Amino acid sequence: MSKFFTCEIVGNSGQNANFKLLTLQPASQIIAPKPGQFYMIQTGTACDPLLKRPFSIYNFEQNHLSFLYRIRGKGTLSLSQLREGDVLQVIGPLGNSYPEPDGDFIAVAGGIGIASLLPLIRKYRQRAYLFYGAMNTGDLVMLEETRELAKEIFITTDDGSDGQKGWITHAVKDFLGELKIANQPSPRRKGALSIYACGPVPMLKALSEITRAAGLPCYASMEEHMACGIGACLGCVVKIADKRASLQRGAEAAGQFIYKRVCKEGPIFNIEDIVW
Amino acid sequence: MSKFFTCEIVGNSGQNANFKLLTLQPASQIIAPKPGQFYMIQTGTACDPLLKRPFSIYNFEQNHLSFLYRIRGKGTLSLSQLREGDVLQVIGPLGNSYPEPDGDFIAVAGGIGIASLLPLIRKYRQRAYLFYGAMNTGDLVMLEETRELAKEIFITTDDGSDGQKGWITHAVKDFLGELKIANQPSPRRKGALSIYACGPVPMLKALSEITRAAGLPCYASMEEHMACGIGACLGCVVKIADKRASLQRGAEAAGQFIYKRVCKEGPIFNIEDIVW
Amino acid sequence: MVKRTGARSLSVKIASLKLKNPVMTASGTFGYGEEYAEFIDLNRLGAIVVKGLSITPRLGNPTPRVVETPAGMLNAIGLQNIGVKAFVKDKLPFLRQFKVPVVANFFGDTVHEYVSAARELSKAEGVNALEMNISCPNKQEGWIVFGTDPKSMDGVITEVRKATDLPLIVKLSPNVTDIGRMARVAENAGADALSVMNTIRGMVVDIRRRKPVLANNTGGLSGPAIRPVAVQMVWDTCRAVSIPVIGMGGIMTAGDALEFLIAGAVAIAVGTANFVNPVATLEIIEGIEKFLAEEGVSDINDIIGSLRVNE
Amino acid sequence: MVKRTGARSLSVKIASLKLKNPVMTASGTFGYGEEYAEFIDLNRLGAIVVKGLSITPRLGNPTPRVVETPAGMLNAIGLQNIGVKAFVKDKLPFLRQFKVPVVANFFGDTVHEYVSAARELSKAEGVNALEMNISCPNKQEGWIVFGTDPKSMDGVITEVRKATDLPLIVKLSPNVTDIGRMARVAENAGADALSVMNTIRGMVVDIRRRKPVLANNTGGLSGPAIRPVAVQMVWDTCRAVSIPVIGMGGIMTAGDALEFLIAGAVAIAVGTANFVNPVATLEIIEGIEKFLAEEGVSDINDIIGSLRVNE
Ligand SMILES: Cc1cc2nc3c(=O)[nH]c(=O)nc-3n(C[C@H](O)[C@H](O)[C@H](O)COP(=O)(O)OP(=O)(O)OC[C@H]3O[C@@H](n4cnc5c(N)ncnc54)[C@H](O)[C@@H]3O)c2cc1C
Ligand SMILES: Cc1cc2nc3c(=O)[nH]c(=O)nc-3n(C[C@H](O)[C@H](O)[C@H](O)COP(=O)(O)OP(=O)(O)OC[C@H]3O[C@@H](n4cnc5c(N)ncnc54)[C@H](O)[C@@H]3O)c2cc1C
Ligand SMILES: Cc1cc2nc3c(=O)[nH]c(=O)nc-3n(C[C@H](O)[C@H](O)[C@H](O)COP(=O)(O)O)c2cc1C
Ligand SMILES: Cc1cc2nc3c(=O)[nH]c(=O)nc-3n(C[C@H](O)[C@H](O)[C@H](O)COP(=O)(O)O)c2cc1C
Ligand code: FES
Ligand code: FES
Repeated sequence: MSKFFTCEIVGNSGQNANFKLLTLQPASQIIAPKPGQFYMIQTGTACDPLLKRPFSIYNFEQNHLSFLYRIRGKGTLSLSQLREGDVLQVIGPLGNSYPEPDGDFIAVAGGIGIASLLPLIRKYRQRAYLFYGAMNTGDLVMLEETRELAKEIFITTDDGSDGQKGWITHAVKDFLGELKIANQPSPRRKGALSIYACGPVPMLKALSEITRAAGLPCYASMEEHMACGIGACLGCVVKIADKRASLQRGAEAAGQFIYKRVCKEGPIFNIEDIVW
Repeated sequence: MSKFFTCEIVGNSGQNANFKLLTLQPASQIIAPKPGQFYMIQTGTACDPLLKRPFSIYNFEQNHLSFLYRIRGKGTLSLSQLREGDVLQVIGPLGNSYPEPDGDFIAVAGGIGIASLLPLIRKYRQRAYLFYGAMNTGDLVMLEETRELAKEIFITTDDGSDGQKGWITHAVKDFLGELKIANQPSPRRKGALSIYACGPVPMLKALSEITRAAGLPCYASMEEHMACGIGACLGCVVKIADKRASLQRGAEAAGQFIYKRVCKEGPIFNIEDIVW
Repeated sequence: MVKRTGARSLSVKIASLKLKNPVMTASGTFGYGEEYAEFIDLNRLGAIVVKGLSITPRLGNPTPRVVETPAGMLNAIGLQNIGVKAFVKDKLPFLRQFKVPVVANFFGDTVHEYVSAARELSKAEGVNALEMNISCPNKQEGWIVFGTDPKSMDGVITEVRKATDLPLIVKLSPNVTDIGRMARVAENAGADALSVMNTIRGMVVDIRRRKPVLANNTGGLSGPAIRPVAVQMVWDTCRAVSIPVIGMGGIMTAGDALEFLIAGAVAIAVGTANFVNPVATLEIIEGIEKFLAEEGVSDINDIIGSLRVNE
Repeated sequence: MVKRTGARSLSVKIASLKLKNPVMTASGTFGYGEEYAEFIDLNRLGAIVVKGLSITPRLGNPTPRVVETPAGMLNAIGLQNIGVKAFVKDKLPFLRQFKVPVVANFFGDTVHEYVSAARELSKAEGVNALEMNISCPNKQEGWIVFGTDPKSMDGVITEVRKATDLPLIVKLSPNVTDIGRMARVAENAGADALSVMNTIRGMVVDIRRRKPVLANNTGGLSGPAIRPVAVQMVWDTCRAVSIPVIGMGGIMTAGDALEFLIAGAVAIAVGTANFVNPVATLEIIEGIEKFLAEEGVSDINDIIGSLRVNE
């Protein structure tokens, strides 16, 4: 089973004004993806758009792959114009996946980040507290499906058009605070409540402070411009704290970093290790 | 009514393995084309393919434009992958048109050249002797429609898989020869039997010798690589005998030429004037 | 950035030439304006730059003269043109009908031809500026391209400068190691402004026939494919000289045009895009206006050169 | 052309290096081979050229490091690499498993760094040739790019030549006025072969933020957009020198590869195409074989340099 294959488009329809769901039927048997993995998908038919674009697996059922995407620029626009019956090249599944939760867990989605988290929420049904933040109500998708899958859903929008007005990280912080007061959770219970996040960098950065303060493990799916998606171009790196350097060379080496590839060592990193 | 407009594709289906018929519904009222004119048609959705491609008008009915095209390279391949509902930019009608025939006429089509001649044959129903040459039977299209429209049809294929084996220009030559013997046409009758041709350069060149020998007027539709189609780039020129130079400067200036633009002064030229 | 409302000014200046907006046409892609008059109101353009003119008419190259490449095209028209005299007599009267500055692009095979063309064009009524195409081989110096050799370039610009009082725009070739250096040569030799850039040399091979597709073998690459190179060259040039720079190369949309303006170009020219979309120039003007409105900027000059580099 | 049947030979020679076919990988687009091993049988390649190596490891640039452009991409990876030592220790053993020549691409900031890297790599078991990337700025001479200045170029190649007995391939920069001249400098300084070409300098501007998209501001343009320029440069280079030339720049398909071979390249390298299609190299090898069969040519060497120019 090769990670490079062709697919026929069997669905490419709008979920609302901003999002589309792409469903692909691979021409051959393929490797099953794990939650958090992604695929590089062809978006045009000639040399412009040239590069494939990365999309998180949204669902895999009956050998069909589906992806939830947002039209942002040239590649996603081009993809949105393709139709059922068109054939695309796809590479995947790529990258690592969310580590298995140990009990209930918190999922923090910013905007289209929901696409990456849904397979996790779907796999561990009724175990996720989903925190879902968006610009406005039009940026929230897949809510019906999600309501069934998640244990509880907290929504915030920047403009207050749905859920609470404000940032999703505030909602997470409040929730963790209440939890502490209510349960006085032991470090072990706390450890069980791991956090998974996918969204824009400012959200992740704010979250990293909250989870550090709360002493909870947090895994974040990172985004970077990608050319290859398979580890060859070194285009997609993120700064990761160089623990070896800090250990070996002491304090003055703290803050030193190495680059890791989002497409290969990621997209999911322990949020503690990320140098913002 | 602008010559630059958008159209929705309402049909883009194969006539046989090699040819497709593209039918476009303009978004606005457009100028009616004349036989022999052409349009520049967008073939892709981003910057590759970049330039529009020239196609002769094949039919114009109920404000719908249709084009018969052959898949040759990148642009026509890309066009062939577009579907009903896709929207394209189009420029046209462009170029000059076939001069009106004065009575019956001969139409000589080489391969896809049929596309350019059909509007003429359709307009002057039952007045055309159509000579239609192709590589093989698979390269012949639209024969049913044509049989009704033309007075008589002569077919040749390079491999003899349909009609007579050989070159269409031989068939024209034979026909003109027989005509001469049968009718002893007066110069006037001859003049009435004008010839219209569209096809590859070797065919047109051979034809130019035949029509010169026969003393019959012949109008050929020429092809050249085009960038703009509207006369601006000077990419599409053909060599036209410079009569002024020959007249002014006598014999030594004979053979001199000027460049004329296929897209503007053409695509149809008096075959006598073309410098091969 | 302070958000401002009210009227937006798009007008810019290239030396003494005032343009109502920064959108010009690129030489050789707009004929002498006539062909586009049925698609757009020429009066709306910032300036019209006409097809390159030589003192005597040129036949140009045999065909194929153009071939498409990925996101671009090669051309080897061979500078076909009707000559300065016929231009002045037959084409200028048409252009004089419009209230748009006319920039006459010109070239020669020798310094003398350049000077003659510049002199004749400067006498003509309705030519508002000259654009000197120096990407031509110098017949008298072993066909070295004027624009790739600092000495030849200095020589020809110096002579042309003496022959005209019109604003003199020198159009640089990208086929050089250091465009900043060439820009300074042009500035010192008397150029009032620079156009950056001309086409990049390229070739396409017909693999079946084992021949270059273009009859001329080589051609000049234009279109979106070259845009990142052109933006870079404009930026390099703007940092090297203090005369205004006109940016061009692959501009298809207002967004593309703004890349050049932000990188420092005072105006831009639209070339290959005219072939793809005959109303491209107007869409670009409208798009720039819209951008200014969205960004709350009232004067295009506040955008020009606003690039902040990453440290 | 005489039509021949029977076995077709794809093997070519670059100096003393024998390749089973002319299809190599372009440095920086194929990692150290590992990533592609799950997509293709590396044994089928003509040669593997690894990511550029320096004597000491490099972190590379901040992100964004890549951005797409029309039919191309800009990259400013900043030559991130694990350094020669780690390459020899951790990566070469993997590559030695395959029966494919390994070409080590390397670079430096100073002549000394170039020489050290070349010397270390020449000692390593399993490195079959060196490819010297001279598109790097010279720290000791005001950051002038080695490959755009004939004197620096001559100097660094001459020194590296003394430090290695391996076939030495010099990779030329396209950002020069006259690539033929640079090619002759490299040939005279001791290069056994030339790679043509590296990326073209380019920039993309984020118009909302008024900043270059790449953290490094500028990057190198690669991909199909630059192919016509690369074919031209290969043709120019082949006419200037008598050492073999490896062609690259925008090769996506066998047809593209054949353009370079016909123009005179003895071998070709596939770069950006690997990102778009991880099996591109194999498709190209198969496509070249098919072309030879269709054309009735039994030896690829009969195709190489077969370009007939239009008069
Ligand atoms: C591992 C991973 C998983 C992703 N999963 C999803 C998903 O499930 N659904 C979804 O809608 N989007 C997802 N994205 C983001 C998606 O890849 C980008 O939106 C898309 O590549 C933008 O392409 P474009 O041509 O439309 O936009 P462009 O015109 O290229 O750019 C538009 C914007 O997208 C950013 N961008 C461009 N290219 C990339 C890239 N390769 N990676 C990241 N950002 C980029 C640019 O900085 C710019 O802000 C994912 C990204 C990564 C790295
Ligand atoms: C006035 C005119 C009317 C035409 N009418 C028709 C028609 O009705 N139906 C039809 O199928 N074809 C017609 N053609 C030809 C058609 O334009 C070309 O087949 C098409 O442009 C090829 O594009 P491509 O990208 O598929 O091929 P390319 O990959 O670009 O090239 C394939 C072949 O087409 C030739 N070619 C490329 N571009 C052009 C061009 N712009 N003009 C002419 N030849 C070119 C090339 O030399 C090559 O041999 C017409 C051409 C002209 C000039
Ligand atoms: C068909 C064609 C003809 C051209 N003729 C000229 C010319 O006569 N003089 C000149 O200075 N530049 C000429 N150019 C170059 C353009 O003016 C412009 O510099 C170049 O095409 C880059 O811009 P673009 O990518 O927007 O086309 C020509 C370009 C094309 C495509
Ligand atoms: C992401 C990336 C990294 C590259 N790194 C190197 C490098 O380390 N050394 C080098 O000599 N060339 C490097 N190159 C240049 C390529 O080897 C090649 O010369 C260029 O990309 C043109 O070929 P292409 O258009 O097929 O990609 C790199 C190119 C890309 C796209
Ligand atoms: S995208 Fe190429 S290394 Fe990650
Ligand atoms: S195609 Fe441009 S002048 Fe005819």
